[in-house]
Amino acid sequence: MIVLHVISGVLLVLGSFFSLIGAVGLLRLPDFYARSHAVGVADTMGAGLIMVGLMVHTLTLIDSVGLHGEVMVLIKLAAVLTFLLVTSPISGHAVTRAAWRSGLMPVLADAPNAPDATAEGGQDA
Amino acid sequence: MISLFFVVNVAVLVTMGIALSRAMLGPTRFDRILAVNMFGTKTVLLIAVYGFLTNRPEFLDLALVYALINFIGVIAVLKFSAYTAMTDAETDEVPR
Amino acid sequence: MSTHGSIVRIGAKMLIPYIMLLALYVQFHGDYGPGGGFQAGVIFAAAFILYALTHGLKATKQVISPSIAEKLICLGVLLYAGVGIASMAMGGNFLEYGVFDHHDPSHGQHTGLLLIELGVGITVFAVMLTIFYNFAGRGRS
Amino acid sequence: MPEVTVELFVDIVLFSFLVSIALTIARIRNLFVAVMLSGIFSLLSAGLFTVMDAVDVAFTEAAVGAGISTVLMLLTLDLTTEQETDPIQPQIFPLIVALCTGGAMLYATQDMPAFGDPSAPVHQHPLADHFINTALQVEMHVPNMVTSVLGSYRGYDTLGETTVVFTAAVAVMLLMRGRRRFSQPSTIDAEPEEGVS
Repeated sequence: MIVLHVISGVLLVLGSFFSLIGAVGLLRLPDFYARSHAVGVADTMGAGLIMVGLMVHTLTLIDSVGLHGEVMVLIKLAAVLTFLLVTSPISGHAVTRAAWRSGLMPVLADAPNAPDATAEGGQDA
Repeated sequence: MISLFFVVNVAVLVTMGIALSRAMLGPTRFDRILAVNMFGTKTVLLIAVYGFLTNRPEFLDLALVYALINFIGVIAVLKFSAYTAMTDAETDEVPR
Repeated sequence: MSTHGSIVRIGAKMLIPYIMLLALYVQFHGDYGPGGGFQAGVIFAAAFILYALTHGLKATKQVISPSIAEKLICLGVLLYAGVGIASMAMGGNFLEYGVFDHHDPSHGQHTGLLLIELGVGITVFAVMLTIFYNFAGRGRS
Repeated sequence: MPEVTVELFVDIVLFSFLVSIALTIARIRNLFVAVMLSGIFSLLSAGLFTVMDAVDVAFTEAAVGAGISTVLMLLTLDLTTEQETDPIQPQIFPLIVALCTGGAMLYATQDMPAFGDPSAPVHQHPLADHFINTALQVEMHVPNMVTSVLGSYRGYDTLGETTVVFTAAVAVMLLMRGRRRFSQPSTIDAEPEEGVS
């Protein structure tokens, strides 16, 4: 019983830790493509871990109260987890592809232009 | 146990704040789309964890709908951003 | 031919049935939890819009043509009003669902609620779709 | 962790996000970005509805606000320009009107009962507990009171609302279809023109 509590606690803390990393990556990284890489990876990981942590937490609720509502909660959590795991990478891919098609050049090590070369493609106000 | 959910809630809110700042700062339009996408996933988490914080599990339906609507929103935005931005001719052949 | 690559197209193709399933779930458990006709109709229309975004408007119009969508709008409202007339025909006054099941009025309420939620769902779905068709159908004039 | 401070904290943070988004939308010139931010705006307000336990409203707000209206605004954006044209001269009059209405509303909120306090007149009215007690146990056995009130007690109004949605669709059809002869291939199917910004 206590083991489940500990596991869900660890998973939840790890999940929020990864989301924070994704957010910091989004803010600090110099160029769009680096940011989209960081967010794509850390964001999905953080959301997945938090969802699994919540599922383990509902497991702890089950044996104390008796099996009735918990199965529904577990199914819904599993559904949210699968949807997140499917949509998040796809939208990450779609954003980066759209950026590439619109001519946004990544900042390459030997690139002559300025360090934060947000090239002409996606420039806006 | 409840305080742990609150900690996770605070972490998610901080991530949303940072994503929001990127949405406003973002030099290019695609940074903003990235921030919008991250913001959407974080709202899903916020609703789910908040539902557990106040032990009302019916919030999970809402989190489910959020995840889908966020995906549709991002695809729609990309559809029209790629269309209006200066794109070179369509290169890859699409399986008809 | 849309500007989306095949990955997004396949991803959307995987997701659309589940969005529709979710819409039906929201529709029919409106009595027990959050949800109901209006939300279900909007989610159902969102599934069609996702299909239109990734597979093009022509393909979606082959699935549900605008004329069918217009007929569905009327069908929803007719279903709703029809339930009212039916309850009058069975002896109650307009939209009184208790008469649907004489020996257990609360069961009658359930069936009545289910039917009118369905009517609202159909109308809202068809309205959202028609508005989307009309907006998207306008080329860059 | 007392319940109230948690809810209060989440409320305050979400409201501050809402205000910052609104300011950005007002300030931004690129309409495309404004549409995206309005998507987040409705997503956030739906989050606020959930925090205040109004789950049905949050459902609708999320599905309509973040989903459908963003797509429709993007479609209209496709037909119009993407960059906001500068106003000819600074708009003083709309500012005054906005400030007056804002002030009036703020003034009106003074005598509203605090959010959720039981002594508010709306909770004291006998109709309220009639609904809560009889609606649930005696007459309807429908756990979701919102649906039972919406569908059965005020079923006639909901029929009216459905016809309102019906007329909205007819209005859009009349407006949009009026110029059938101008329709070209729709923006969704048309290929992106070359080099057109």
